[in-house]
Amino acid sequence: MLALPPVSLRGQQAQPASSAVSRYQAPVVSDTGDLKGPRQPIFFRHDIHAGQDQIPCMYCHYSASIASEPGIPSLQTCIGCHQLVGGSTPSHQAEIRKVRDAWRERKPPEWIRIHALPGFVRFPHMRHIKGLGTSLGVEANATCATCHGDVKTMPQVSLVATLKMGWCVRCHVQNKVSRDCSVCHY
Amino acid sequence: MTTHLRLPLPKPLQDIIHPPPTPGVLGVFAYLDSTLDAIKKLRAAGHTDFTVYSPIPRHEIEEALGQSVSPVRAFTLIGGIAGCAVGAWLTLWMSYDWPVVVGGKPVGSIPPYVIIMFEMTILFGALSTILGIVFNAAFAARRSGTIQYDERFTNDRFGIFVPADSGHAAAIESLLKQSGAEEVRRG
Amino acid sequence: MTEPINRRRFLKVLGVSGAGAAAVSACGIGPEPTERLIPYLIQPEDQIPGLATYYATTCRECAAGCGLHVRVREGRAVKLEGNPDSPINRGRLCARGQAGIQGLYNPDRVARPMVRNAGGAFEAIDWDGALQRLSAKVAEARGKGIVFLTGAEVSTFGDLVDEWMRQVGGRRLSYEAFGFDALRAGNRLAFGTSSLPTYDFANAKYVLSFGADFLDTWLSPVEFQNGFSRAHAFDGGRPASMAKFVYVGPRMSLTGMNADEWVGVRPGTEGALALAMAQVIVSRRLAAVPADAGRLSALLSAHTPRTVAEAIGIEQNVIVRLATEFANARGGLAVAGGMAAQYANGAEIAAAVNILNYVAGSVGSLVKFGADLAVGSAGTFADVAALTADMEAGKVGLLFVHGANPAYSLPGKFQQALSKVAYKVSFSSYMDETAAGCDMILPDHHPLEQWADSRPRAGVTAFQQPVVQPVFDTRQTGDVVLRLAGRTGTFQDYLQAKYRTGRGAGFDQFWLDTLATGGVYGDAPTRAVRLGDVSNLAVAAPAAANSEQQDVVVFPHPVLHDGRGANKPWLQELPDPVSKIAWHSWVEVHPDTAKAWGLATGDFLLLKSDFGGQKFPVWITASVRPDVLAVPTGQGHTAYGRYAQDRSANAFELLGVQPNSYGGRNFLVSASATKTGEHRKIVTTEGSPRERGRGTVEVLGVARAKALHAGDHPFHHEETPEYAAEAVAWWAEQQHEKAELGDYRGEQPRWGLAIDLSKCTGCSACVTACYAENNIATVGEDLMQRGREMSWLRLERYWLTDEHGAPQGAVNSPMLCQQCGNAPCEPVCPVYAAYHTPDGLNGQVYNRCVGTRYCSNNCPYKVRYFNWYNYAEREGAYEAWPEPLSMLLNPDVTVREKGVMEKCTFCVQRIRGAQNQARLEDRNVRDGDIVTACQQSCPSDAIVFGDLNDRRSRVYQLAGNPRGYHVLAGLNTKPAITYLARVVAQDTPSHG
Amino acid sequence: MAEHAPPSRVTYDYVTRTIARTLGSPTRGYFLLLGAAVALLLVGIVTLLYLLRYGLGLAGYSHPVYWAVFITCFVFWVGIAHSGTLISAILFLFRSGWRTAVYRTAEAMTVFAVMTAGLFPLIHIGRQWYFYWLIPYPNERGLWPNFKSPLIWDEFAIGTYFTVSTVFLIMGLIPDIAAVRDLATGWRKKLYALTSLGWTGANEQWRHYTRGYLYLAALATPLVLSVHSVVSWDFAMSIVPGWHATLFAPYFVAGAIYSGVAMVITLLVPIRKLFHLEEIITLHHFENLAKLCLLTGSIVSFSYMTENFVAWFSGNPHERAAFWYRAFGEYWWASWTMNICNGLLPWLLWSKTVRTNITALFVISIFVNIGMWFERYVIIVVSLAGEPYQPWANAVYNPTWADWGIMAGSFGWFFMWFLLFVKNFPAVSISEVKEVLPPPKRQATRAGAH
Repeated sequence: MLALPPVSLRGQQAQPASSAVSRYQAPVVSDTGDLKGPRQPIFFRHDIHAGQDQIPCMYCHYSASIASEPGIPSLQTCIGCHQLVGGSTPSHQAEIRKVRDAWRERKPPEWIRIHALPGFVRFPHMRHIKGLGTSLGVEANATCATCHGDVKTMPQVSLVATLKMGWCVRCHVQNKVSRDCSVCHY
Repeated sequence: MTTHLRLPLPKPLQDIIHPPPTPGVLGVFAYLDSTLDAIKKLRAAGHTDFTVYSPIPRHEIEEALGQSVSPVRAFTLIGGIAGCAVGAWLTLWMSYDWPVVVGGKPVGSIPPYVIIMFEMTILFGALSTILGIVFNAAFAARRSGTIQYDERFTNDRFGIFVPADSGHAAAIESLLKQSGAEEVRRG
Repeated sequence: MTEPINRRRFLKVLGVSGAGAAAVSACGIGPEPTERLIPYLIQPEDQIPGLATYYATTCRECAAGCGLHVRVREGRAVKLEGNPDSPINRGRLCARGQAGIQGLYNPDRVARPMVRNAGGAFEAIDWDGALQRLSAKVAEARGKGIVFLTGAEVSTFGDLVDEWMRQVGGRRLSYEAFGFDALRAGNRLAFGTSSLPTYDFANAKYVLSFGADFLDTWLSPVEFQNGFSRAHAFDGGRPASMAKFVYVGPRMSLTGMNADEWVGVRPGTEGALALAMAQVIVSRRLAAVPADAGRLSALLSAHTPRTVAEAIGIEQNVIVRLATEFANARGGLAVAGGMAAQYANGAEIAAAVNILNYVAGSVGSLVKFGADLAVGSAGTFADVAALTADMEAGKVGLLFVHGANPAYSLPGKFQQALSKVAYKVSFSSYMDETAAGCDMILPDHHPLEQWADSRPRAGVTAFQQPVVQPVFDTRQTGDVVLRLAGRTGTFQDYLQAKYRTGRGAGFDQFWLDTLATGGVYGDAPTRAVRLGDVSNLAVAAPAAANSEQQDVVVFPHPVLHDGRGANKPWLQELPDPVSKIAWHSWVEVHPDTAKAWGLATGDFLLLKSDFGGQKFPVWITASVRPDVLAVPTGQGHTAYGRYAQDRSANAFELLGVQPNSYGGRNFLVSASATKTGEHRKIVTTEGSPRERGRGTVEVLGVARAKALHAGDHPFHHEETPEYAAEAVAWWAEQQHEKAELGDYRGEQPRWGLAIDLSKCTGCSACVTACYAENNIATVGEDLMQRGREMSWLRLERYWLTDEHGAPQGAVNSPMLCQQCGNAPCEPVCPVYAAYHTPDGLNGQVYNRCVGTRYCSNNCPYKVRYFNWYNYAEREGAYEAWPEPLSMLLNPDVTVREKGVMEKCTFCVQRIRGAQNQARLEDRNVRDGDIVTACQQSCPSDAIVFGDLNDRRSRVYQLAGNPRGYHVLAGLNTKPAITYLARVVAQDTPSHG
Repeated sequence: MAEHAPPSRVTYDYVTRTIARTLGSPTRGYFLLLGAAVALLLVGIVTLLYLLRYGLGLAGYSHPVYWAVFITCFVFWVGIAHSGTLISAILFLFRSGWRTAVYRTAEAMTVFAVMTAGLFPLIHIGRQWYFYWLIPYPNERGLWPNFKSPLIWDEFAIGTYFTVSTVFLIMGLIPDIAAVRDLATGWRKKLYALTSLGWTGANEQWRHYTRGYLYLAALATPLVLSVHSVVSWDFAMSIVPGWHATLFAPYFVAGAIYSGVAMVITLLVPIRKLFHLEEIITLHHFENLAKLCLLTGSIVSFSYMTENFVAWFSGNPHERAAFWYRAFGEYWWASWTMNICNGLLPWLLWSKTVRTNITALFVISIFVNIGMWFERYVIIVVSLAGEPYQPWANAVYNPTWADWGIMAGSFGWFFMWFLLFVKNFPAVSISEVKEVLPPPKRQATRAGAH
């Protein structure tokens, strides 16, 4: 319990499977006004990263498969690539510049939370990825979509599920897993 | 000279609560026995469709009119049974919809549910009884139309209204008079 | 454990994005989800969001030096647990240790360096400015007397300070309010060595304590309790178990209350008793007496039972009996300390006890010189008294105080002296009495934030490493000293340099291993000692107090100790194990005395000694001698933060500041006691002190217990007649057949506890552990007075009495939710907030609870607690976690809202955690995977958790123990907790 | 007006007018009473706001006393609510004539008492804003209440009782409202015309009305008995010694009627005086009420004895401890108040002189009310405080301003409604009082009612 293996390795495990997915072209977003979901401090495009570039979810949200919290990728993770990747179009460059500035000023961006559960609910991510992965027989990326929607095609992430109890319970019943209260509430 | 308060109401209600006026003769009686006397005479004369007003229910009047027992009881019975069923369904279905064990008791344990069933029986029974009364009374009102009425009937006077067109009115007036009506009105 | 340098870097970075850590883990704190997510700048390798990381370090709440495992979530320390690798506490931890984390996140910490301005008020100053100013002061104070006062510091830091003091021509003193001067003097008298040996309780066959409170405050409580419970518990550590324990002293302490027999001798006559016993042993050849014992004959012949019995105040046949039992046990261990070592003749008493051990042949086997305890080398009280005098005389130009609070334990006197010192500097993390009297405060890191080591005992070196980024703008005193000494590098470098010598290339590996295990653990060879010349040992007791004067015993509070615990709400709210009083101090008065003086519990008694006077509310108890009054220390602070300040009275006020013959301090004073007429409602959790035979606790005589065979059921008293009981059982079974969930038949686990009352000492470590693990709110004095305390786990202390009704120890029964199979609380809940989980717990769904409180009314164990107010409300009247205290909240446990019921659920968050982990590894949960907080902390291993459906589990074995019983079994609640009856030495135990 | 002088002063007309007079323009005294009631209600409301903001901690609760004054008041008011339906329904089925003069007051009292009682479960729960979770309504989470919990039985019983007794009251009112409608003028005439639902007293109306009323009475009778039995099971179903007794249902029902009748007396005495109804509500009525008191009172005191006897006879240490504590523990004063007020005082009613002495009856009824409040206090608070299972958890509970504030509010709430009622609707049944009078006849036979 004292020593923990470097987790980024585990995160990679999802990678090969995802390469099976056919190549996806992220659209050029001219008007961001009519996109669903809240406007983030940096216009981070999941559709480009996860969809077009096919970066597995677990690359950035590495702890999701081993811990209850998915975690927000540290700025270091972004810079890791964006030290070199500067962006193709001016609009992209502008956003990437924000990342670099943040890194320089050592001031991480304050993302607006989209998927939030009340304080009295426990949602162990690893357990769901594990469970869904085994039952659906799909690799981790697809399991994420069950709750977070097809982020791969979302220029701006928005809530696709209500995240209300009834929604959770329905899924639990369908997948024949316990709906005992103390599984989530304690 | 009816005292009914006229309220603007939607069409169907309007007809039920304020039906068109019915022509007829109204007799006002001071005494119960004279009222009964008049009733007997009227029935003898072959009148059936007349209305008797009284400040209190008197079984003599009912007897004289020879009314059948009110159908309200049917409502009570049906309501009661329905209530009991609803109670049973409510408790059992809800228990098994999301089964939870408490205190090592079975998920659907009948003894406690009997209480709910009982209460629902009473509740539904009572409500449908009211429904029955209102329905029947309103139906009666609808049938007899708007008829003459006197404010004293809720105080200390008895009254009989006999619907009649102008042709028969005179005969009825005299009949009521001789059986002791202190006042007879035509309308 | 990953490479430490990286972790240091992470800790720095985390400081920048500390809010992020809080935010990420905030789903668990407060009912509302967080709005913004602030990521780490750099992800620390060993910090995974949602996973706890454990760091090994050392507890510095007392000098014992127990090893710690600190549970860290997202950069916040959330729980302290014992380090299993440490030979001292073997993975256990006492209440004081648990509460250390409340010192770390204490809202009243000194947040930044302070200096007294012209107006005499403290004002903030930056570190560089402060240090410049200070080095100037040091320069000008050279020659004028520089003194560095520390707590018990046997460590590299101590060495560094010594070095520096030599450099600037000053001297270092170490001060502990409750020193062990008498023991050291006694050892010098008896064996010519002033070092403190270690005591092997685990292998003792008979324990005889002369006032030594080795379970609560004496030397190394956790270690000793662990050992003691092995020796004393029935079928504990070894086959021939159940060593009898006799306690000698004027009052019954936490330790005394665990004794099989209490010998309430006259204060100061313990030595005479010891010698008389030795005399019996020698004269009757009860033991293989060492050859050189002949030199004792003169001394012993002067102390025959006949001659001393009168003075001691007990019959001589008792003395003979004790001596016989002690010697025949072949492995009797006698220890002197606590009160006995705090009389004017404490040294002689200690020596006498040494002699008793010596003639019984225990010295060398159970009393091991060589593995000496660090506290043995601390300064004596005399040194401090001398210092005070010097300060008075203006012989001290510059005073540094670190890790000690003499202004509190030497009230008045020291403060005056302090004012005479030209310039004084405090390194305290809190604004305590001493710091308040200083000119400059340079707040030290909390022990959990700093690098350090300590040598609690010869052969053992315990390491401290920072487990969190400093909460405030504090600086490690080691760094400050290095800077002042004009040396480069940090204290960390200094420390590493010390251990690098002679290791060369192997150092890095050594360092990693050490940090992982928490220290270097070795055994020091036992050193043989020879009996010195004791022929003219004078153990005579001091003259008894005259008629209008009263003997007043001032004893260390088992939880607040010398007052250092008073600023931690967990400890303030934790009822004293004996009196069950919390949040204020008291004076113990014997019922007879109370009757004579017309006192009722709660009346104030004004105690006036020659040195000072204080008022204490009376607690009437038979656990103290009629001719003695006893008051605890720890309360009555004039500073030290919101939780400690202006609370009740400071018992140190009664004590003198003159060292006695052996350079110790007298804790027995004679004082006048007068009833003031004032009255208060004492804050106690005690309802009825008598168990009244209601089947809450069961007690067996040792003979009867030994006669039990597997399968016996000595406690089968159903309240219902047999036929009815059968009917009920049958009905219950029918019910279970029909049950669809919560199947008790083995497909599902049935979590259960076994609690061995013959091991439980009532030390209350489990209570604090429960507070820490489950985010239980502390409600404060007012609400506790109204019975609003929330402790899910409470310790019920029921007196055991002898045939005369005088208490002979007590049975302590930890009472927590029994997780009944047929739980009365469940069916009455209208919304299923209380229900039965498939794995046999009484689930309590906080967010479903509407607060009808019916469940609590229907709970025969009364272990459900209601949130009367919103204890989590920011700035609320009853806020339990004022910033930054809220950082220690456990993110895995919901913080309960106003108006909901809460209770123990066997640390369900740990159960689910283990299940998740097991699922992740495609296996089942193994026995021992899940350890509840109470079980983890219990120093005497009295609590065992596990699956009752698993026939191989420990708890299953224990549940089948013939001593096992269920509380209120007659109610057919089918509890999941099996209590194992307390076993006592006398054969006809009466508890009533 | 009638040409023939009535045989006695009390004619149909006299009855109508005397009772209608009670609806006359209110006096200053009436407004003072109403003002007092509203003031009390405001106290309650303010207290409630405090409770909502800061939490139930403001009340005197202390572990293990988790139910106290609020639930005491709840049971008290439910109890009060019982005599109404009893008098109107059961005595109706028994065709006892004397009920006609008093049953309207009793029924009104019932309705308002239930309204009051119903508030307490809402006030006393920890998270009042979630009270609706006790109602089985379809929700997104798919959760339902626990029908095994006596509290849910309560909810259904009280709910049903409130509905049925309200309906019952209104039913009885209709002919009377019609009567006053025909005397009233101005806005009141409009009001009554509306509320009388076009009642004329036609034979068709009477025909269904009388039948329906009979069945309602028949339904209400078992309901009365069930409601307080259910309330008693809140306690009897638990395992708390002092609560857990099979005796509870009949014991509580008797107690409820007892307190209810006492309250009826307490209310009727001033009404009779203020509205000059001496001719209609006669000593005869009071004596009958007193007899009812005596009967139920005796049942209650017998239950007390039984409880204690069983506690001793069972040999169960916890039961014994509980009842010993009740009599001689910290709360001895409460239990002895209860014993004296409910057990001893009513025995005065054996003497006819007391039964027929209005003042005496009034005083006794007040004491019975006090006694019955304390009975609930003793049962609830003392049984919990004396906690015999875990001697360690004993505690003494003391009410605070919050407890008293809410209790005061409940009285204000009750009396406000009651006062408004008696001024705006006939507090004595007009038609039914007439029913027991001899009907006017031409041959002046003194037949009287058949």
